[in-house]
This record gives sequence, C-alpha cells and structure tokens, in this order.
Amino acid sequence: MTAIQDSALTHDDALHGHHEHPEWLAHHFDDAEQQYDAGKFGMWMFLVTEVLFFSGMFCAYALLRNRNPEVFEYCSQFLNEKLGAINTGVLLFSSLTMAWAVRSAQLREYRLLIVMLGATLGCAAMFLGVKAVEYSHKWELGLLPGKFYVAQLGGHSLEHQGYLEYLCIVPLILTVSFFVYWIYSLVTKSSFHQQVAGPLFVAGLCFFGGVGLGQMLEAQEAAAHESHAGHEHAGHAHTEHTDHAHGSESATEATASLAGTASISETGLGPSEDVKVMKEALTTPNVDVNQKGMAGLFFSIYYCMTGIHAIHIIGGMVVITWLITKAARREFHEKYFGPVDNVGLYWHLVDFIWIYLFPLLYLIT
Amino acid sequence: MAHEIAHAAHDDVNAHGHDLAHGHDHGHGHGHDHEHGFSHPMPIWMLLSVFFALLALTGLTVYQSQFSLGNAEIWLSLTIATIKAGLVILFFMHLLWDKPLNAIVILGSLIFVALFLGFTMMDAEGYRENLIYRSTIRASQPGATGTEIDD
Amino acid sequence: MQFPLADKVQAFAWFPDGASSFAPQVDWLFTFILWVCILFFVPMMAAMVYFMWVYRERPGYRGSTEALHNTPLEITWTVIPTAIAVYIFWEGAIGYLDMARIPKGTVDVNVTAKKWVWAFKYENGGENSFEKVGNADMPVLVLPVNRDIKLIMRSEDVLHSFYIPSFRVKRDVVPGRYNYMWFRPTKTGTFDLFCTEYCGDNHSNMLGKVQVLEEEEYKLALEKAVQEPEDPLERGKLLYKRLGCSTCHNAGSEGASGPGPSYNGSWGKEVPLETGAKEIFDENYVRNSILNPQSQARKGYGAASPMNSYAGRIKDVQIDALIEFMKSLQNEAPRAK
Amino acid sequence: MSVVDRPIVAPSTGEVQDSPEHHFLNHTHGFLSWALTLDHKRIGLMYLVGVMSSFALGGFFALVLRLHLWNFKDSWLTNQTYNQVFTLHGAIMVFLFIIPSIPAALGNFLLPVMLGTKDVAFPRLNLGSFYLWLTGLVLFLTALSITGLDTGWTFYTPYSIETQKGGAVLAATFGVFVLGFSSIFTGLNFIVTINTMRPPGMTWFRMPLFLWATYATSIIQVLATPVLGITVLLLAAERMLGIGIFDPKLNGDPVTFQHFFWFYSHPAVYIMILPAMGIISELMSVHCHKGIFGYRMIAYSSIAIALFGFLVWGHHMFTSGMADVTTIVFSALTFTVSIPSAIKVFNWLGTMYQGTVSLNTPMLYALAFIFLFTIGGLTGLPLGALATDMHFHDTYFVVAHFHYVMMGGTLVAFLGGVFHWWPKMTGKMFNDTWGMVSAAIVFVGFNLTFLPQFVLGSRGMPRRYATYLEEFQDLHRLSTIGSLLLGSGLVIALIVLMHSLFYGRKAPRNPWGGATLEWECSSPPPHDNFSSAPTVGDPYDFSGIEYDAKQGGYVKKA
Repeated sequence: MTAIQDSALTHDDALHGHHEHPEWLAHHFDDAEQQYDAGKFGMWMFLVTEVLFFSGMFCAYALLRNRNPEVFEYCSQFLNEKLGAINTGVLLFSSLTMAWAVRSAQLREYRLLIVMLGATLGCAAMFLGVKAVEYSHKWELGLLPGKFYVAQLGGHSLEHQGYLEYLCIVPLILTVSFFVYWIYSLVTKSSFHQQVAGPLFVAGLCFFGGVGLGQMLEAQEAAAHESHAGHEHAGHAHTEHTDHAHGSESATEATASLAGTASISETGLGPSEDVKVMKEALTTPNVDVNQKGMAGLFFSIYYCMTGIHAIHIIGGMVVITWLITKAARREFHEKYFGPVDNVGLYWHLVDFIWIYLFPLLYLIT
Repeated sequence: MAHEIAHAAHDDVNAHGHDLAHGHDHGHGHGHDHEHGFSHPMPIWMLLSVFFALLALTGLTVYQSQFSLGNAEIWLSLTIATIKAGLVILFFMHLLWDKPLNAIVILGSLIFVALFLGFTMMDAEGYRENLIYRSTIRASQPGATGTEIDD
Repeated sequence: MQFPLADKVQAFAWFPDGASSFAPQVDWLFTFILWVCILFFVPMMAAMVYFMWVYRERPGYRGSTEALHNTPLEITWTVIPTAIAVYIFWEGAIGYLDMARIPKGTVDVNVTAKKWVWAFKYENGGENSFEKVGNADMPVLVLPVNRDIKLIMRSEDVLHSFYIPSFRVKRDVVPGRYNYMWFRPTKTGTFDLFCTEYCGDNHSNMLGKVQVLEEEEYKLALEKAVQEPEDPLERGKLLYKRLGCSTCHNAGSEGASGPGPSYNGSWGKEVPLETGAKEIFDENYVRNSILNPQSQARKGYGAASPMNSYAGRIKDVQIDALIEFMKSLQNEAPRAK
Repeated sequence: MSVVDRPIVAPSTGEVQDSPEHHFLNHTHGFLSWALTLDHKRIGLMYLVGVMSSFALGGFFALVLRLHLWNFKDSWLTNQTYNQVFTLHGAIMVFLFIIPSIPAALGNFLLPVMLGTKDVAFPRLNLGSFYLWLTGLVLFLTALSITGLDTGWTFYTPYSIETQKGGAVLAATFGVFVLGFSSIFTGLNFIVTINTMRPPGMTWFRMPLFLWATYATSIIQVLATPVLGITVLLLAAERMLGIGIFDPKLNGDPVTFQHFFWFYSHPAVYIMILPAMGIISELMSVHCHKGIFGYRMIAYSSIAIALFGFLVWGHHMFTSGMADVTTIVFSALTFTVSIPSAIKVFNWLGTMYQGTVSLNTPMLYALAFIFLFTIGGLTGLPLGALATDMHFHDTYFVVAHFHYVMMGGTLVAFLGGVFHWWPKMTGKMFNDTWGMVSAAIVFVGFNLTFLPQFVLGSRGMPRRYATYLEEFQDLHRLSTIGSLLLGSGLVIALIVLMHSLFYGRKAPRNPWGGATLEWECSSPPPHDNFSSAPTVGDPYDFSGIEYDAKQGGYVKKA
C-alpha cells in the first residue's frame, strides 16, 4: 500500500523544494505518466508477492486433499454454501463499484467517486459480517483448527458461547463513533467531513446487515433439517465410542475432549445441519475422519485461508477510507488517479483470491 | 489549479496520450481522447456486462456443485473459477489495455506458483505410501502415543 | 598441541575406509570429481596469479582498455563444463538408484529413533545390546557380513538421520512415516553410527556402534538379543538402557543428567508433584509414572520435560524389573540435574 | 524531458571542485534528518551500519562456537547453550546480515546513482523497509534475550513445534516474517526503479553489471520471499493454534515444511551471491582499467541463475526421504545452475588478460573472492551428485562448502565493495596498505578455518555437534586457530575504515578510474545525485580515463 502513497503524495517532503513540480508529482519523477507507470508497476509487483503468499496455503490445501479426500467429503457438510455464494456476490459487486470508482476518478466525477468508494467499503463490511456469523457458528460446534478441534459426531453445538457477540464488539464501537462523527459533520456543515463520515457510517451499518443476513440463512439451514432430529441417540452412542479411542492424544488433551463430551450430551438440539452431518457420519466409511488430525486439519486450512483473506479485506478497507478522504478533497484528475487505480488493483486481487477459495472450500466435496 | 497543471503538462503527455487512446478506440469503440492523456475510463456498459457475467458464472458453479461428478467436479469448478478470475483481471484490472510488462509479470508469477505446487505435489505423491495415517494408528493401537505403531 | 594429523597415518585419507558395497562406487565418483576440480582450479588460479603479475600496473606499462569478447572461447568454456556436469550427474544418479532400489531377500532390522537413542529390533524380536564407550552407553547394531541389510526406520518424536560414514549411507528418519534404506556390509568390524539431523539438546550424543559379524557369530548374537536376564535387577539394568530411560534419567553414575529426574536415592522418599500434592516414591508411583507419566509428574518436571507413556509397550515383568532396579539405587547420592 | 533546477555540479568535467562543501551528508542536520530521511544514500548508509553490527554479533557467536569445539568433549558450553549459539549464529548471519548486506546497503546507495536517477521509485517505501528491518532485528534480539532459540536457523518441524523454547521461536519467526517483507519491498523498489526510471540513453545493455545482478536479485526477492512469509506464519500458527499442517502428531508432514522452507531459502542463496558477483564484475573491470569480458554473457547469466535458482531447492532434502523421481530431477536441475556461475568466473579472468591490474585493497578482495568462490562452487559438485551427497549431506563438508560460497563469496565481495565505494560514500580515502594487509589476513585465515572442515566432513563428522569423536579434534583445533586469524583480519579492516573517517584524506571524484555514472558525481554525491539527467555512455569504456596527479584521482581526458 505504501507504494501508492509514495508515487502519489510527496508534498510533505519538505527536504527537496522543487517548485517546478505540481505538488501531486513527486520530485524524483519527470512527468505525471512516469509517476503513474511506476506506481502501477509497483502495485503489480506487490500483487505478485500476494499471489505467491497465498500459494503456500493453496499448496497445503492440495496436499491434504490428495492425501485424505474423505476429510473433504466429511467437512464440506459444515460449510454453508449459501453464505459462501452470498459473499461471493457481495465481493463481485464491490469489485464492480471499485472499477467504476476508477472511471469516475479519471472523469473528475467526485460525487460518484465517493458513492462508489462508499459502496465498496459497505460491501467489504457486509462480507465481514457474514464471515463473523460463519466463524462464530463453527466455533460453537467445536469446529476449531488442529489440536483444538473438539467437534463430536453429530456435531451438537456446545451451549451458546456468544462468540458472535464478541466478534461484533469492535464493529459496534466503530459504527457508533462513525455515527457520532457523522452527526458532528452535519452540525458543522463541513461538506468534507460529511463526505467522509457518510460512507463510513453506512459501512458500519452494512456490517450488521451482513450479520443479520448470515443468521437468517443459518436459521433456514436449521429449519430445513428439523425433521431428522430422530437420529439423536445413535449419534451419541457413536460419539462416546469414538471418543474413548481419542485417548491417544497426550493425557491432558484426552481429558479435555472427554469433558467436551460431557457438556455436549447435556445440551439438547443444536443448530441442526449437525443432524445432517450425523447422518452422513453414520454412512461415512471412515469414522476416524472426525478427529484432530483429519477434520481438524481441514479447518486449520479453512481458517488460515479465509482468515488471512479477511485480514486483506480489512487492510483494503483502511486504504479505501484513505481514498475517500482524498476524493473528498477533490485531489484526483485525469493525470493523477494512480492511488484509486492501484487500490483498485489490490481490491480486485482480494476478489480474485476469493473466486478460488469459494469453490475450493465450499463447493467441492 | 489542477486544470492549469493539466494544461501546462499537456504537451509532453499528449504525444503519448494520442496513440494509446487510439489503440484503445480501435479495440473497443470507447476511450477518451487526449483530454485524459494516459487515462482510459472504461465505459459503463462494459463494467456492468462483466459484472453480470461474473454473477452468472457464480450461479453456474453453485448449480453444478449439486451433482457429485467425483473428480471431474474439481476441474469443472476450477475452470469456471479461472474464467471468472480471467474476467476480473482482463477488464476490472484493466490488463487488456495495460502495458504488456504488467501482464508478463502477473502471468510469470503464476508460472512460479505452478512450479512450487507442481514439485511439492509430485513429491508428496511419490512418498505417499510411506506415510503413517493417524486414523489407522488410532484404530490399531488404543492408548498409544503420537506416532506409535505396532511392529 | 601436537601437529595436526601427524600421529595418524590413516588420518590423511579423505574417507574412513569403506566397508559396504556402496563405498567403492561413491569413493570412485568422489575421486573423479576431485580430479576434475583440481584440473579446473589449478590452471585458473595459475592464470589469475600470472595475469596479476605480468599485467600489473607499473610505470611505462599501459594495457589495453578494450573490452574483449571471444565467442568461440566462450562457447568452449560453456560446453565443456556442461558435458562434465552431465556426466557427474549421471554417475551420481546411477549410484543413488542402487541405494534406493531395495533388493529381495534382505535381513530386516526395525530402527526406532527417539531423543536421543537408537533402538534396533531384529527379525527374531530381539533388541539391541549396549556397549560402554567412555561413560556413555551406545546402542549396538549387530549385522551379518555380506548380506543385504534392510532398515525399516521410524521416529517417535522429531527428525533424526541415520548415518554410517564407513558405509557411505545416510537417510533421514521422519516422524509420521516409514523411511527405508539398505546396504551390504563387506567388512567385519565395528563402525560409527551418527545422527545427522539436528534433534535437540543431546543431538551430538545420539551415537551408536555398528558391529558387522561373520554369519555364525551373528546368529549367536541374535539369540543373546532375544532373552532378558532372569534376575529382575539385571533385567532392570538392561531395560533402563534398552527402553531409553537412560537418555533422560540418570541412575548411579550412568545416564544423562536430565531433563528427567534422577533415580538415585528416590526410592521410598516422598516426592513433591506438579499438582502440589506429595506422593511416596513406591511401586505404585513408579508403575503409574511409566504408564501415565503426566498424571503424577514430579515438581519441576511436568511441562518442562514431557515423557511419553510406555503403555502398550512394556510388560508387567519388565516394570517389576525396573522397580527392582530403582530400589537398588535408594542409597545412591542424587546427581545434580 | 526532465525538469531543470539549480545545477549542483556539472558531471564529467574535471576541474570543478571534487569534494564540494555541500553534499548529501551535510545537506541537513540533526537526528531526525537521518531517521526520517527519504534519501536513498542515507538509507543505504544506515543499512550499512546496521548490517555490519549484526555481522559483528553473528561473528562473535561464530568464534564462541569455534572456541567451544577446541575440545572434543566436556568443553565450556553445555549442549543446550551450544545449540542456541549455533542457531543464533546462523539466523543472524543469514537473515540480518547476508541477505540485506549487498542489496540493501550498497544497492540502496548505488542503484540510483549508477542508474542516473535522483532516487528510487518509492523513497517512502524504501525508508519503510529499513524500519521493517530494524523491527526484525529487535524481534531477533528478543528471541536472543529470551535465550533459547535452539531450532537451527531452518526451524525444521516438528522440533520447532515441540521445543520448550516457544517464546523464542515465535519471536524469531515473526522476526523472519518482518525481515522478509523488508527484503520484498527493497526488491520491488529496485525493479520498479530500473524498469521505469532509466534516464534517456541508459538502455538495458548500458547498465553496469552490478545493476543487472541487483535486478536479478530483486526478482528472487519478490518471487520467493512471500513463500517464506507464509511458511513462518503457518509455523507460528502451528505453535499457537496447533493447526497441524507440519505436525506429524496431527497427520501433518514435516517434509512439506522443508519444501516450503527451501522454496524460499534456496533462491535466497542466490539473493546472497548474485549481488556479490555483480560487485566483482565492477571491481575487476575498474581495477584492471579494462572493459569487462563478455558483458552480455555475464548479464544473461545473472538472470539465468536467478530463474534456475528456483528449480533446485530440493537438493537440500536429498536424504529426507523425497520420492526418487523428485530427488533425481532436482539433482539434474542443480547442475544446470553450476554452469552460469562457472562462466562468470571465466569472464572475470578474461577481463584481467592484457589489462592494467592495479593491486589495491578492493582488487585484492576481488581476487580473494575468485579464489574462494571457485572452491565453493567446485565443492558443490560432489554435493549435487546424489551418490556422493548421501555421504556428505549434513556433514562438515556442507558447512565448509556453504561458508566458502556465503562468506568467502558474499562477505569478501561485500568488503571489496565497501572499500571500493567507501571514498564515494564518505568522501574519505582509507589507508590502502593496511587495507591490503587486512585482505591478506582474511584470505589466509579463511582458508585455514574452512579447508580442514572439508576433510572433517568427508571423514564423517556431522554438523551441529556440540561434542564429537576424539579423532576429529586436531582438525577442529586447526579450524579454530584459523577462525581467530580470520576474526583479527576483519577487525583490522574495520579499523582501517574507521580510521579513514577521521584521518583519511579527501577523496577525489574518481579515485579508481571507474567509468560508471557514480564516479561522475562528486564524492560524496550531492543531495539529489544528478541535477539534470547525466550523459550516459558505455559503463566499461575506460579509454581516455587518465590519472591526474593534481586531483589525486582519475579524470576523463577528451
């Protein structure tokens, strides 16, 4: 990201007084186009590093997949395609608005530019909202990475842990503060602040919109499977059995997971894609899939990939906010739109990665 | 003041601005003349059509995932994903009108990714049968330590 | 300090003398490469020094400033090294394939590596004996001469690597999988065995001896390997080494000082536990500590030095033998950790 | 095409004052003017100080190791301490010294000047990567002060997962991660600069070979380092969350980690050696006052090495139980890299032929490089050949081999480069006699240290051993003596440089008679190197560059 700032604004660079240069043109560049090309080429190089960075995790994915295909058969049950699809749509739309933003920057359509950037920001927030629902739901099922994996066959959720609430704390604080900022901007009638605060506040709301959407869809899933509740006990029998075999981990872990079972058998029906899962499990040839070294490994990879992707989204949001401030200052024009263009490139790459993550994690069984 | 600059710097950008803009025109019947120097705003219809194409492909891939086609499924959905990625790169990321260098760079990186995955996978495939699966260990030896197996 | 190597004639050799069927091949290839190197290196350096002298900057001399460029020459010194490199690769690959392709009808030995001891299990179920070198006990791998040996190797904790210089063979021992290697000893005698993959604190003590014997001596050795002594105390002494207790706990003057607690003078005493409770160091405590080490870990030895459970790998008689052994140490002075 | 502002010194005219009152060192004053500088030259100097200090630290650890190995057992360190020391020695030398040494320190200073631009493309990013480097340094020192990073610099799993020194491992892995990004951004910066900012007339084939080497290096940095980033990230996650990808206890696979790790760390070897080769190309031509032999061959071979370098990582894993196919393929590819390196050496020798060899400190280091690097390269052959590698792998033979390449190669070239460009960087001449003494001592000490280790290795002495069999003791002692000699040589070199700062005479514009652009600006260069785009010619055209007693340096006689 620094790359952009570099090629972009260097007016605070007091050391070299080059009065011949317009302030948006760095002293060491000869003309606007050289600066633009340098910035853009730099961004492409950065995208290259991003691609190779992610390739590591794709490699891990591929290795696990061709070693234990059955794991994927089993785990894909826990991933809610609907949510994945929704998120894909959201990201694609954000890509559209981002590309459109570049166009408006080039054409000096500042209002539209801010709207587009705001829309991108909103989509990003919504994406995160849906992710928050997915994550918290999986955590309650004990679908945790590697050695923390404690999900039971039939995957009943442990009693309500309120992970989602925790995840929402920070966004809530932010949204509220954005709201305050927005009110402030209205009061002071500063059009600059209004143009910045507006999008931020909307984005904050979008996050919770995403959360709402996510929960709705999860609930649907649940409703769809209420009927199978019958298989409960079979599920339990199974659970206990496999769990004793579990003793193979170091003593502490063993006790931990036993404790897990206890608390689980008390709690009643969880959200019920579980039941679907249990039915699967009974028919799955290799029951051992439901263990740290198998399903646990899948979720390790799942969390690494989606988690790091999410971090990139957040990074992108920060930079887009920075763009909004610049746009509000009317800084862009047909000779200086590099920042928008480059952030755009980065944003499309994040989308690009997700385009692959979605089928690999959610669809392929 | 930006305007003045635009005009001041007009001349030296112009020469370049021209031919790019033209190559552009022929390509896609849009594109903005030297007013915009090296900037080539994309027409809205193109943005929208790409977006809807992407949505359609997403729908397709979700749809095909309902049938279990075994291994073919992987390749199918990856192909669709690649088409989508291609659309994003070519249009949204503007690679189609970009300097060839940038295209070379990004494609080159994919080659190295292929290299990395390729060798690692090939090797993993090679020694696969030597691996001890946790699952089988568990079955054979309750209460054994980490990698313990029965000789 | 005496002048290096002066006192050892054989020390001038590049290699320890080869004792396996691979050795001649490897040594030949190395010698070949060595000569290639010499034939490149010496002329190049000679040229360097010569140019350095004749073209040195000096009053009245002015060399040319023209950049030279000589295509035929450059092609020559590209092609010739390439050809040589290809040949070296070819020879190396052939040699490697010999080492990789395991023949039929081998004598199999199970090798188990763990911090920081090798354990060998023979086809007849016998296990390796130990030989005292200095104050360390090295596991001894007994092999018949002129037979194809196949090692089935696995690790219980981290990466190790099985290396016998005299045989010119090396293979990593990787946890979570089996690795195999084979070789054919051609000389009787005792050879060094090293671990060459860094495996932690006592990596450099993870040594062993390989004893190559004539067929019938080998048979005798195997028979000895099966039986553990009847006398519980003797048996305990043996198991103490064989099961690898000695790599973490010291007993008497033997064994590593740490990370595990010493056996000396512990018997019958009250020992503080990680949990804060106290426990008498008696039969029950010992048994439990062997089968479920973490449950009654001694204070300061819990998380710091996790011991693997021996459940499923040790018979009751063996536990009794170890108990006897520890009893015998109750008057030994504890050695500082 | 460029904007004209106040001229500082018109390039390439002999008589303007050669050490101007106003240059980048005294352009502005105060701590902040350095801490927040965007001037690539100052950033380069800060890197120089940084990497040299980390080298001192790593070197100290090296001596500790050598002294410990004086006795074959019951020496003065415990096994644990020994393991931690060799880990720190390796990690510090690799991540904090060798990789940033030439590209980040010399490269930052020289690249724009040699290229004829005012600065790198992204000055802020440049400063940023320096601070990333500092952060990495801090994290490493944390790992050091937690005492107990004992995994070896390779962080092999599962040991790095199981070791009790968790805190240290985490600190170190994050350190590596940050350092990785520092290196990525430097490389990215250089590539963009060379691609988009060449002044008119500076065509690709008028670039000095040092720039070609730096360019090749940057490609590796950008392509390989991200994989290291994700690898150490996964390793950290492995420790904190137990994700199990590399952990056999969770059905992960340690060999996978080795693939991930070496996919970066082998190309990293070329990050270390390529710029060194670039420096030698400059030194040889300048101090022979003769155009480089086979310019294009050298240029191409740099790129070739960079790309082939990606195909050979497997040769670090020949014994780790890779599949036979992979092993053989990797061995074959390994040999392909050896050829371009050989070509370079031949070209350097060809450059001396019929030249005018001025024997001074930089030249001596360059010649030492050729000697040591050739040995290093040739001893790579038995390691690349599978059958022999089965014997040599993870023995002292390997240790000696890569020290000949890394230290005999990179370090010696680095010192040569520092001496060569020292007048340009500081505006002071050093004492050439003592400089040559240091070169000689380093050369002798180095061989005395590492030749015995070849013998040790081929006779079966494994690496990373805190205690060893008595039969190896004599050779180890020989090596230890050598290391002390080597150390003292390096100390002398340092003293020579420091001494010049205070007592050295003012450096002329062009003390050695170089033809590349950096010798056209005054020493030290003005704040923004070239007021107007310089006139670019053949970087290796030495005709008409004559020594001028009045200036005490070389000037271009038309």
